[in-house]
Amino acid sequence: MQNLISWKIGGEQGQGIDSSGDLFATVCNRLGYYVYGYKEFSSRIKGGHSNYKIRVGVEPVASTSDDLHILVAIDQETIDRNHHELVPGGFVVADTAIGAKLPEGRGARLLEVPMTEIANEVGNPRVKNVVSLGVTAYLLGLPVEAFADLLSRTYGRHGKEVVAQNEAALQRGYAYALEHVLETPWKLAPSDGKPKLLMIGNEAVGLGALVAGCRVMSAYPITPASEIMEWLQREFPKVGGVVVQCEDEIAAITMAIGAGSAGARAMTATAGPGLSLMQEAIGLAHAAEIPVVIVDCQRGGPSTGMPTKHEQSDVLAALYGTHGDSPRIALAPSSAEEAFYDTVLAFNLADRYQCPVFVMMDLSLSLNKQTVPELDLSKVTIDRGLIADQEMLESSKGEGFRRYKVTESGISPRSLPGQPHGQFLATGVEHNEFGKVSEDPKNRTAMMDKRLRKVSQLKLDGLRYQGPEAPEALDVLLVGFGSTAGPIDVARRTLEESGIKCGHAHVRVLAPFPAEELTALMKRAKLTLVVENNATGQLAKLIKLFVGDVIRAELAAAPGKAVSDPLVRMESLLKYDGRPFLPREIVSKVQEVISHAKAG
Amino acid sequence: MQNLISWKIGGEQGQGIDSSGDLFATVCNRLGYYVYGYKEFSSRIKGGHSNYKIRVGVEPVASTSDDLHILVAIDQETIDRNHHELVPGGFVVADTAIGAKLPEGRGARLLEVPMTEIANEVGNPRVKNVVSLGVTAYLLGLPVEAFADLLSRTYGRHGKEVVAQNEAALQRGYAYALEHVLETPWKLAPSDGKPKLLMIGNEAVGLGALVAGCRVMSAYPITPASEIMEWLQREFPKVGGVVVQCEDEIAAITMAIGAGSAGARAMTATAGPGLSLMQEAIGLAHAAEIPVVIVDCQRGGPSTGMPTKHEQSDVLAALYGTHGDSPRIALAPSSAEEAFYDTVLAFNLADRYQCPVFVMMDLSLSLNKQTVPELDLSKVTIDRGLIADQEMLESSKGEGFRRYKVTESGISPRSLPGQPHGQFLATGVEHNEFGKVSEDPKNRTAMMDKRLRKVSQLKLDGLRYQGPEAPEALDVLLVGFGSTAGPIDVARRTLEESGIKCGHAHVRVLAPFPAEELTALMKRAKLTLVVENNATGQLAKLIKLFVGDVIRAELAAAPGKAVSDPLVRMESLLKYDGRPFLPREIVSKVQEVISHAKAG
Amino acid sequence: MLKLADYKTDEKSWWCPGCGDFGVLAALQRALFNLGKPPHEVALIAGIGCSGKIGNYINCYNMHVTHGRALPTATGVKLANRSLTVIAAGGDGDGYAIGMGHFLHALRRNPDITYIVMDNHVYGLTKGQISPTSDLGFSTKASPQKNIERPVKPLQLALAAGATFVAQGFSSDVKQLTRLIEEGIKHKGFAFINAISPCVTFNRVNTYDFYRQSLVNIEELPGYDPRDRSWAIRTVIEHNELVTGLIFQSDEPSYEAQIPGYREEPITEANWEISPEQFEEVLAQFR
Amino acid sequence: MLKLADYKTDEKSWWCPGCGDFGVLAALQRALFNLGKPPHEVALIAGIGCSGKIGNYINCYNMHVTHGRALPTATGVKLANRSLTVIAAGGDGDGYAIGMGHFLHALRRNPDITYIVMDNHVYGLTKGQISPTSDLGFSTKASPQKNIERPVKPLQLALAAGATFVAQGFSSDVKQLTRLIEEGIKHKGFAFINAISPCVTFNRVNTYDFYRQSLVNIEELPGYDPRDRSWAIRTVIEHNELVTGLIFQSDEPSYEAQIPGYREEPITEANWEISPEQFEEVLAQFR
Ligand SMILES: Cc1ncc(C[n+]2csc(CCOP(=O)(O)OP(=O)(O)O)c2C)c(N)n1
Ligand SMILES: Cc1ncc(C[n+]2csc(CCOP(=O)(O)OP(=O)(O)O)c2C)c(N)n1
Ligand code: SF4
Ligand code: SF4
Ligand SMILES: [Mg+2]
Ligand SMILES: [Mg+2]
Repeated sequence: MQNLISWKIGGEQGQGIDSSGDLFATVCNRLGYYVYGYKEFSSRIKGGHSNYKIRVGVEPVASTSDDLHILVAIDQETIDRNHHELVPGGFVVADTAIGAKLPEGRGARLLEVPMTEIANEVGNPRVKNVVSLGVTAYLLGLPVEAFADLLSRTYGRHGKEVVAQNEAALQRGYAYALEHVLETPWKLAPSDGKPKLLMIGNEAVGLGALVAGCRVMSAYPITPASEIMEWLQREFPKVGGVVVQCEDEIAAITMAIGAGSAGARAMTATAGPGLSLMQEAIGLAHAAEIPVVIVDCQRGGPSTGMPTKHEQSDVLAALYGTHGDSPRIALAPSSAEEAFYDTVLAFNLADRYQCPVFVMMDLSLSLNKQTVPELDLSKVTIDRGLIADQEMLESSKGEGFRRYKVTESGISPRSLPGQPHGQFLATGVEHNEFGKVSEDPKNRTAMMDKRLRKVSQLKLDGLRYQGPEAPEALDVLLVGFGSTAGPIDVARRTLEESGIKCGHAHVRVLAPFPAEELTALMKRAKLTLVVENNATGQLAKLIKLFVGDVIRAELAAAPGKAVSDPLVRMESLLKYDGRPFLPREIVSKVQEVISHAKAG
Repeated sequence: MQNLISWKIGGEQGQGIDSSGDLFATVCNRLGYYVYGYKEFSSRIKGGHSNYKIRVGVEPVASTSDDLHILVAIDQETIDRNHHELVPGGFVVADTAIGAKLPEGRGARLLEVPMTEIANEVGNPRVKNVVSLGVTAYLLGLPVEAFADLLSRTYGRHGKEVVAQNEAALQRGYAYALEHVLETPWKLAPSDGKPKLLMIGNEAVGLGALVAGCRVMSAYPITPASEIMEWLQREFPKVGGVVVQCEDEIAAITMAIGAGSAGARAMTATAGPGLSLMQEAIGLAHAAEIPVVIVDCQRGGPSTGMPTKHEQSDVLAALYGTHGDSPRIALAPSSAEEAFYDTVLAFNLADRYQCPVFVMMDLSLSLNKQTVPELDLSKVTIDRGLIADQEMLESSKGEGFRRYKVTESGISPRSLPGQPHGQFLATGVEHNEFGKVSEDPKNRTAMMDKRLRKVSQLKLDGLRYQGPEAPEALDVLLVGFGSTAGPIDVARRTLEESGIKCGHAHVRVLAPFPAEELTALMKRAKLTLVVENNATGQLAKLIKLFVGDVIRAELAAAPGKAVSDPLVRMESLLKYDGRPFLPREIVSKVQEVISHAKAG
Repeated sequence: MLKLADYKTDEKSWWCPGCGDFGVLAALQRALFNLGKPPHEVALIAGIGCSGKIGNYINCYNMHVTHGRALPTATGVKLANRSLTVIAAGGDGDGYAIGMGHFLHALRRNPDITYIVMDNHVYGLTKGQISPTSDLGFSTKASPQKNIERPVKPLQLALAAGATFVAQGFSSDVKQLTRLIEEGIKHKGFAFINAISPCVTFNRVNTYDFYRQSLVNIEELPGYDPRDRSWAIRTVIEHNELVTGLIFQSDEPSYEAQIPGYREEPITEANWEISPEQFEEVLAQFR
Repeated sequence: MLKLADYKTDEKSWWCPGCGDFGVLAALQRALFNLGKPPHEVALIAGIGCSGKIGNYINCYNMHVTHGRALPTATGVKLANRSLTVIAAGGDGDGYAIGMGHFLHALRRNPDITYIVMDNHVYGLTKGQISPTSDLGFSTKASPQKNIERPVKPLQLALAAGATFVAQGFSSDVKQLTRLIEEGIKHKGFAFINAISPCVTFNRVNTYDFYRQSLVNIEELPGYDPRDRSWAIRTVIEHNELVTGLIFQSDEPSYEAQIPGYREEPITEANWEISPEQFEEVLAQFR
């Protein structure tokens, strides 16, 4: 019995790879397993190899895996491209019709199933893939009824006949496997049976926005962000919200800013190219102190880059991309679950700090289906921050309302259109406390300081650590953000099993950066390895800056003392070929740097 | 006799402040003096206090000054706002008609001149300011004929009568001063008499573009960049070039990219808001390897900010603002002279490295009139970089032209539309050597590395140092970029006079950053002070990153040795109120940090 | 009791004496007053330009956004709080150069917003470059080359883009302009008003005098029917856009009237909390 | 000798079988061949979308730019080297949503470029969202809410914006489309061709069949005169844009023809060096 298996289906785009994978993932999730899906697809609509790998386990999994136990191959290309992942004893389930050839030497087994034939026999050539699900059910020891159930739910609206055809294909596949496979080593151990949710990160963001009270969403379609708009288009009519598909990203962000300034909770979602186009308006939201939530689903850059490929390379653009001095708040969830709560948090921060707040997603996180434990609505609160009450506004009657009052926290109560006596000018031009344009040097400095102060005082729980507890020394500290959490986590466990003391610090807030927390961990480590999906080490740059500041402050405070600088013992593992990390890539890099450090 | 004096004229916008200042500056420049002008104006067309300060010296000056010798006041507001700058013995030249009052205690002298009366008498109320120029000529001991000459050249096209009125006003002013001022302490020492040019930085950029062979300029008006477009509109018709005033900045940059890809030398010029809008297209030029020069004239940000005020806060946006990994080349001239040569260099770098190249200006540099020594056309060469010749293209006939060939330098010869057999696809999507879209992971990594390699191998003379030569230790090293060169230079001399060993490292290339050179200088210094006009220390951040990298590499290479980190002894002097630095502000900050360091 | 003075601010004007924008400001203030819209229920979203400074001089909820983006921002304001009277304003550069895309999309989207373009055929704030409505051959100190781009025709474009309300006023006829703005605000949908507003500093061609001599009041054309789109198109072309008055109006549903599930109660006033039951219903799709 | 095959590449197509874009590609290749334009003298600048991939399949100098920016880029190419045949291409989203501003400004600027929009009333590449030309009420999986924004009318807009060449073709009538593209390339100025190009994957409404039944060949309308702008406007409105053929053409000077000092010789071929004498002449203004 296995605690963890990997299953993959591959074929041409448009051959039902997605829907078959989704079906399998949903069944496993409903059976109480933890599921993590990973699609490989290209920027085209039909044709081209595409595959969908699903990891299923009895414990949480948040990474695609190095290996593969069952490969469902709709065509020979799928075998050629993917067989190297197969473990010894793994199965290739292939349609007899394709005359599959399995390269030697993997120790995997080719199971030819007359999928086309069966599909034709049950009277619907489109149910070919369903036959493979029946086979899968047998191979993993999963109840075939669970699949049947879901099929009837999914295809119910297509009529009884279609449902019956699907069910027949499923059962025939199961029967075929039962007959031709004597024993299967890949039976899954029982799950914890707890109810679970299965969703992609983008749906989690949508869900978070919904419960956070967001009711205006303006966006422009772009991979891999479009699902957020799509999902909200389905849900908002029920709660009176509005989704506007705008003419471009500049309209999208400014519309959200307009809605935010009028007092709604508003958001936009985009990917790199859209982020670049939004830069000017982001500065406006900062300068005029208008709450807005911006979700950036990172993909392969720069420029149009690799639209359907994973990357984490928009960090610096999000933090420093608009002209002028304009510090950011940017959250970086690492799972769909966190994406849900972080989206809620983003709206609260935007209202409390009256500024744009980023939720930095990445393609793997945005699009990979994953199991989410039950979400706790009671943890969701809506905090609107400082809004002026009528009394405050009445009292400002003579001189006008000081919307941009210089306060100690930098935050000033805001009035909302419709509130009597709250009128003011919200502007991206430098302004005085009333919002009126001012070029006075003293006022300018005060206003800049006010805006900088807001963010510099913000303290968030910006780091999640797993590994040996202090004061134990670490052989290596792995640092990452976003969806690398899964592969880093798997790698850390593997390393620990091999006797290496390994910690994992996952940066949950990119700005303001959790420098003190990270410095403390880095000091405990002989080596720090920053693991990220980009080519120039953008997270590493932030660490150099902000951990550097902490270290330098310590050095300055204790000039005599020898403070050793953990940044000197920091290395980067960068991957920017469009694929997420495999755990073993991290493991071998760690082994390499450790042995190198020992040798050196 | 004085080597250096400061003169200022002030009044309401629209009252001829600009033209009077320009006249005065031009006369001094033609007389062989070094001139530096500084205008204070606001983002409105008429009305509002504006003033124009001009520093005149027998040696180069590139800074506005702390003090003031002669103040020409068109209204009382000018006196109220500016009298505190006056040195003892300075003059306030005011129109008798305004009944000027001079606050006590400055030791300055009020010289009332019947400017309006004289102007009316000579028959043209508009020549009022010219009277003050006559007074000025006397006070500074300048030949009044030089003024008369220029006036007749300037107003020649308005007819003889206007010229005569101007001349009369000038002479009457001179005569009045001669009669009422017995002696003036502010007579200027003789100049070196060498011919000089007087221009604003934006004109120098235009001039550089012209001689560099730029023939396509597309832009959208914005302060303080518009003069570049305006100037080229005047000059390009003579050389067959074209200036397009586009519908927006996105059109401007993409049009320049189109022209660049077709083989012309093309540029755009903008300020912060335009830069933010161009971010997406900048990534395109990088990814598709298309030469284009982008001039960014920095002004007060973020958002619309302070459009007519000086700032240096677009550095991070220029370097990191587009999504994805896209390293930059960015030059930072610090004078009009350098702006000329750097613009030429920018075009050569853009062609050699086939990428966007920034010329980072700032408002003071863009708009302040300054003396430029004779420019040397023989230093200007046009280097087109690698362009495929017909032989190379013919030989690629069968398989197609490998426009993006992976080479050691990262640079690949390019073909230009019109060249037979050179056809390829230029795209911002990740592509293979032929430019065809490719999602192959190996190709992706190779292409990213190729693009990164181009810039990382580039070595430019990125730093200019002035001060005590090595191995002498420095009490303080001042570091800046852009137009702070002037005030820092003045401050450095002042400090040296007071016995402080002071060096000045001016960063001339922001990317790739001259880290080694700066590290070496910082190591010699007890303290480094980074002087910049922004609120978050953008140059300091670059220093922390890149000098940090150098130091860490040294530490890693010599683990035992105690390498002391000069970054720990680095402080920042930030000014972001819209005004450029005054030398004395730098001097007192240095005195403060030095005494603090001694005490601490 | 509302007074006209309630719409004024004590901010000193940054406009040049004689600027056409004064007339537009006066007309807008008067229209709001005539309609009895209290200042706190009015949101004015202005672009960047001399024109964009209008928000400095009118007492209401003001936004002064990035150049060219008044319309999407105003749409966002309206969607968030549909009970507000939402006005967007800006210059010809703001609206027809950098903002052109948003202009045409707002027209077809038809949100209940009134959009006033203060059209002076020049870029005022940046000191006198040509603008998209500048005449052929127009040049200035800042744009020394004669304009070779044929001017944008805002009225024809609006009509072609599906406008439901098109009017043109002249800043020195404050009375007519006031009425047009009032009509525009009352119109349930996107009301587009091109307000000819001479720049006395940088435009020596399209002056008050020029307009006084060339503008024709469309409402005085015999039998003119602003409900007839093709008549409107014809007339505007015939007069080379030099008409004033209400040019076209039609009754198509506004954007807000068609959003699925959108409510009468403004979003800003709704209860945003999701009940556990609602939440469970939504979660069902993920099970 | 030029062959039609010279315009082809061996790149495997990324388009869905049956996609309308195949017809547009074929027409473009054929038009270039018919006009005898050698591949190296042709520059094709395409936007982002399924349509934008056209540059993968045609042998010439290709650019594939950012979404919506084909036109300003193409203008830059033309200005740099006016001897090139410059074609811009893209989708309805690319051209009429994000690229709308550039479209209208290119029309009034009138550079000698041929612009082909592959109009499928949907966003193909991003998997089927509504586009600016989508019908009212149109919805898809990716855009589950019915479209409430009235569709952009490209032909009417172009006519209102001062177009000098407006045509519409249908990708399954390759013969007519080829001729229109040829005419467009020959036109000395901006030639706009809306090419109806059905998306067989995401648009189940605007199908080949729908167009076969509803398109009218404007050239077959009795006496139709494409030189008569108001006739063109009237006809296009009357047929709700469902016409094919050459709709309008006029002889106004191209942008390049009017640029002061611009030369016959392409910029890319000129000598860029400034002589010491020229330099001294320029410097005089600074003395
Ligand atoms: C993105 C951006 N580009 C350019 C500018 C500079 N700018 C300010 S106002 C303006 C145009 C003004 O013209 P118009 O819209 O006609 O307004 P007017 O001043 O004539 O009322 C420009 C180009 C800017 N603020 N932002
Ligand atoms: C700035 C930017 N925003 C969004 C996208 C995503 N995107 C790619 S193609 C496209 C629209 C495609 O529609 P259309 O232009 O009609 O082309 P089609 O695929 O239908 O041919 C979008 C929104 C992008 N690439 N860049
Ligand atoms: S410059 Fe022109 S538009 Fe601007 S305020 Fe003056 S007159 Fe008005
Ligand atoms: S999705 Fe539509 S537009 Fe795109 S290639 Fe397929 S059929 Fe053509
Ligand atoms: Mg204007
Ligand atoms: Mg389309």
